[in-house]
Amino acid sequence: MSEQFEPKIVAFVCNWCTYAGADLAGTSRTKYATNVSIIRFPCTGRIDFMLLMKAFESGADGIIVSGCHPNDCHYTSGNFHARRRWMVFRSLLDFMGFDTDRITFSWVSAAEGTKWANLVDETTEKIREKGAFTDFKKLDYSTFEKINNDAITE
Amino acid sequence: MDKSTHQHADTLTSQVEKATGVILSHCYQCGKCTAGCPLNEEMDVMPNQILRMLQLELPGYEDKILSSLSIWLCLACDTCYSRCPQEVKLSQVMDFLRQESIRQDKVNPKAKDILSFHKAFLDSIKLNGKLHEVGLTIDYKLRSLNLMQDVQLVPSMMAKGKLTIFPHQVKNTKEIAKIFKRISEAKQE
Amino acid sequence: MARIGVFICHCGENISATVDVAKVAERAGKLSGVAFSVDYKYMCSDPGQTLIIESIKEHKLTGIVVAACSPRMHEGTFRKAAEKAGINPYLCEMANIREQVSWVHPKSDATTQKALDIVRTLVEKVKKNVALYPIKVPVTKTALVIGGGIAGIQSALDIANAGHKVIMVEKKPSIGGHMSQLSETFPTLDCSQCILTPRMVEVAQHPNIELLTYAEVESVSGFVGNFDVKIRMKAKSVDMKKCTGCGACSQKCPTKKIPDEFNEGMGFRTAIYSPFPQAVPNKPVIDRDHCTWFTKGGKCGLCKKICPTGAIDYETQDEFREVKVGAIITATGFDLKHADFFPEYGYGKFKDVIDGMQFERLASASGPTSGEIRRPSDGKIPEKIVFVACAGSRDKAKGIEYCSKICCMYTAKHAMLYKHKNHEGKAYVFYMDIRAAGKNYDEFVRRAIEDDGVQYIRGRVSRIYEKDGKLIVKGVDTLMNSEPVDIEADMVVLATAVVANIGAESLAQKLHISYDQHHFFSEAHPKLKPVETNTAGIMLAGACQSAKDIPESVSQASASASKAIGLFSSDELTREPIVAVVNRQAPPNFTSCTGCLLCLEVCPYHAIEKEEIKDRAGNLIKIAARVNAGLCQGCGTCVAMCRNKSIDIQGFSNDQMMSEVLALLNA
Amino acid sequence: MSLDIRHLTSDFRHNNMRIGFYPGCSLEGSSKEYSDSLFAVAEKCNITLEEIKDWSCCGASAAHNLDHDLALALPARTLALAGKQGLTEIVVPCAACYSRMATSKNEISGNVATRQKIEKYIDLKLSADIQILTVFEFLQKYIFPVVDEHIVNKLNQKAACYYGCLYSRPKETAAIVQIENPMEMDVVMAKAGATPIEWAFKTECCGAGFTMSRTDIVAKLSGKILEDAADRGAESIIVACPMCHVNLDMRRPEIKKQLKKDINIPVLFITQALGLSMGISADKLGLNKHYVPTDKVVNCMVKLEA
Repeated sequence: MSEQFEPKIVAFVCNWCTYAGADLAGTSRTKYATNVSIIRFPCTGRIDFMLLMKAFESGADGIIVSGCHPNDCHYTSGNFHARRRWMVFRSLLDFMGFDTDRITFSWVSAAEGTKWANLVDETTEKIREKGAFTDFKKLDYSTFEKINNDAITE
Repeated sequence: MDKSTHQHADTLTSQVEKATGVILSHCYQCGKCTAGCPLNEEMDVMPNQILRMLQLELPGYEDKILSSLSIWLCLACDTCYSRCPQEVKLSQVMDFLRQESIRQDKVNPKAKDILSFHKAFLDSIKLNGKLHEVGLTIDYKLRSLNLMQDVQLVPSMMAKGKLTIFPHQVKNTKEIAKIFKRISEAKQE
Repeated sequence: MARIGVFICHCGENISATVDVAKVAERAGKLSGVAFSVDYKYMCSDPGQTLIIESIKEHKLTGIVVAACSPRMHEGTFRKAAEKAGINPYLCEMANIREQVSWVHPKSDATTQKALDIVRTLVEKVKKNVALYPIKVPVTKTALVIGGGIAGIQSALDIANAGHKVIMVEKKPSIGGHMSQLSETFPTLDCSQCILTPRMVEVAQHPNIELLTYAEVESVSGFVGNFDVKIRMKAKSVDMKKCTGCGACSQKCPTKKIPDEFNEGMGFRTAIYSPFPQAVPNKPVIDRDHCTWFTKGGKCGLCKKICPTGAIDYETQDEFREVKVGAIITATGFDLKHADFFPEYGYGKFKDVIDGMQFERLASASGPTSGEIRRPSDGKIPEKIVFVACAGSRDKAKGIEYCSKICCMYTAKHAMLYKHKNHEGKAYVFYMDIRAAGKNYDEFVRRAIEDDGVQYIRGRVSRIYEKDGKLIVKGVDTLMNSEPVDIEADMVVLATAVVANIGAESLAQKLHISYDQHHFFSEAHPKLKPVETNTAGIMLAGACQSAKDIPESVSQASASASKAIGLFSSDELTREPIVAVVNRQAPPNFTSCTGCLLCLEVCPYHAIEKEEIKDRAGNLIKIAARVNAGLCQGCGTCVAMCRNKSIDIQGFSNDQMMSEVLALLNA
Repeated sequence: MSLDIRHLTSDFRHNNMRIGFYPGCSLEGSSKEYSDSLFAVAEKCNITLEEIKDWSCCGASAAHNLDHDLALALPARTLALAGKQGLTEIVVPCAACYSRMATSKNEISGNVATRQKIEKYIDLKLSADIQILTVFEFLQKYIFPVVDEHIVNKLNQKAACYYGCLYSRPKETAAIVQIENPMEMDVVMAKAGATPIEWAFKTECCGAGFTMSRTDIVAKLSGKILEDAADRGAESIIVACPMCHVNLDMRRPEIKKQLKKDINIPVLFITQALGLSMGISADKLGLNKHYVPTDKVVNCMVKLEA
């Protein structure tokens, strides 16, 4: 037990769907792994992907990004913008050889407490198998920022 | 999302969906295909009923479909498809069902004439590369045993230059036979 | 130097059973910038809140973190407590260690550690918090109602009766909308005009309602409580003040063969006309597209000569009115799919294949046949009528997948009206499903079938063609072994699809509201905000949002009105200060914003405007983005899009989020 | 009714276009007069048609019933040969051949795997894009721009233009604009001085491929078509499909039995009707090859004043 690797996973979630879904998991007393901690955003549209990079740089082993289902966004279209930026960003990461499997993109609604718990457990298991993330610490992240800024203009 | 079949493998339903690309669940049984079908009065099973049976996949339905006369009466006029609110390509489903009906040897006895004609037609092409109408007529009549039908037409047709005793042929008839052969070989594999 | 207070709640045993709260309090106390830390049984209780208030005062705290339940539960409670203690409420943050820690994890060191991690994260966030103040916006207590059908009428009357001013804009010469064209209404069969016209008159006479007919919205700017609307008043060519509505002009007008829109083309009107006898206002306008004075350059002029009050004025031009309103209710209604849409049914080709609205006019006592149902081609009373439901609705191939909702009911009504007027007549209805889910609706359809002998045949019609004065309807009965059914009918009524009004798209663009693929306006939330749009202050009423019958339209209109009345209930709107802001810098930069305006494109609320920064002489220095706090809803999509972090969102700023990430991972 | 006359170009005389011609089996046999009249009309307008060398049958009404790949491969062979011959445009006067060719071309150009499979079967390379013209598209594109100077007769009769299935459906290969009420041939007939009538059976099925195997059905379906045309006063029926012609013209005895009445409206190919208005002799147009005498059509004609 003590030998088992415990990954650090950060979840970037929107306030209206996934944060509420995680609350529901709590009120339903659904148990899940302790490895994931949530940072609350108003909307996935608000999430600057540079924060993901900052998290990896600071020692995260995996990341979850989760918001409202398509068409259910509290702000109409924020989640679509997040998805579109994620598509661009992911291909950039792929291109650079970054293991994009360490980032899980999902939709969890306010009614999906169980889905949230499963998402946490599955992601934790996946990242545990991958092991600790160290590559990124060697990189200069200011280059990322520049490329990201160009990429989002699509 | 992959919109392909929800059905289990190797049922007639899944075969139809795979071969034709038609998604059977799109049919909502309004009956417009049957209403407009020029041959609806002749059919034993109505076009929308064939789709319904394919949707339901209950035991016995496969046989009922494959041994129906309707699949052979379908003229592929596409009236159904051109008016279908759900854009179900029924004529392609029928094409496939006919082929499957032959393969499983379930051709409705009343459809033997129709099938004989199709076969005679293709044999004529296989032999000459082009359709030889006299040859076809003779071949068809032998197969269907309708020896006397249309006999009265033949002499007048010849007189009007509409039928020729000797077939037109493509230069290298073997080429056409080869196409038939390659396709039937590909099917065997 | 920050002086943060941390308050750890036990929540009875809800938290303390799995989290070592004392340890969390102790460790939190050692975090940089934390001046005070304590744990307590029930933080949300009165003594708990008092503890917080007293601690803030005693330790001169500059911010607090309450580690307890979800902020969705008690954020308001603790922010109020902070305010009572004399610090800005937005300097209070909550660490969710109940729903997201103690309830989902077992008692363990890891659980306690996670609670501590979250507390640390929020401590770092709160250090970056700044005092925020609710945004106050003044409200103009006048509503604009666009559309004078039954929905618009209901909204206008509700708002006006609540004591607020209403401006109603109707593009036609009279209000009344489609309901004024209907014969009887389902499921009660009461006469449509009898129940509608009193309402129309009430609108015209209401002291709080200003009625602008023959007018259209030209442009809209501003935001909730403060819209500026420009209205085009189309030239009527008739002075409304002088005109008495005597009707002499229409009687004498020589241009008599213009297809009458009110009778759906089944009658004629003159070039100077009032659309129908009970029109409100009941004063004519000149249709300049058909009047020979305008089409043939000054010919005729008869109406001017005979008008006893000299009200005719050929020189009037379109005028523009600019009004200020606080709320807008969009009630622009619907249309029916017309003409060549159904070639296989000969719709638009055969005179006796008509649509539902045409049938209404035939059945209406005020219609071209005075309520006798006679077919358009030869005026004969049809012995056999076929009604075709779902003509164009639920038809993917024709581009309309949705159900038009009202057709099942009005088709039953039509068949019933026909049978009531022609006892010997035969009525057949081809249908796919009967959707009669309103109060007394299914009973109504059953009455058509059981009492009036209407024949319902389940199946679609494939084709209709004309032969020897009959219409051959080729259908099928899917309930009878899918037998083909051919009917020789004298008349066919198609329940054609309900579609959005022509021009709905351009109105939506003027209003900055969204619309769906079929150009129906979109509500802000399909369940919980069904009458609001995603632009604050603009509401929807009636069939402009989706196909609706009269009771539904009226309910939604009243709901919209109540939203407007709610908005008008105070002089100022108070809004959460969680909004985006573009940074400001000293000249010569003014702002770091480069004016790329990517934010403007992604903003779902059109809350971002282009700002031109000019010097005193009026020369343009630079272009930048500016956030309209009245419209911003605080989603932050603009912030993520901004290339150089010139736009930020209060309460979830770049600084705050970055601090959270770093604090979470750097123990 | 306004019509979209597609492909209408006036500058074709300058670009020396080669126009390919695919007769198909029927035009060499039972519908020889269709081919003869088409050539006669083209000749009158100084347009040469170049037959695809060594073409083979399209598989028509039979192949698709028995084997889908065969139904694609047979027309593909001819298309490939046309490409080899350097043709970019071919006229396919037979409706069945047109439909099979268009279907084959659609399926092959829409899917690389299908294309490769079919190329393997026919052992020929398919060229990129060959335009397939129906007879009325050909008339509109090449004959219409010059036809006025050649028209010397007014047909002067009510004509029922019959399109049948294969030009109208399925929508993927339809050669007409208004599927339920096509006007392409009506336009040609108006040019020829006839009065095209409105009728209800323009695109109903005639029984097509059942001409031999189920004559009873053909008689029933074709009978309805003839009856409607007759009821509406048609003096001729105009077709552009050999199968329709056979069913409507040759099957009169069976139709008579079915309808219990004799309908003797002649059935003309569109090229024959247009040819008559251009002053081409009835013999040259093959009018003598019909079962139903066509004298009435010829007798109705009025010479136009020069």
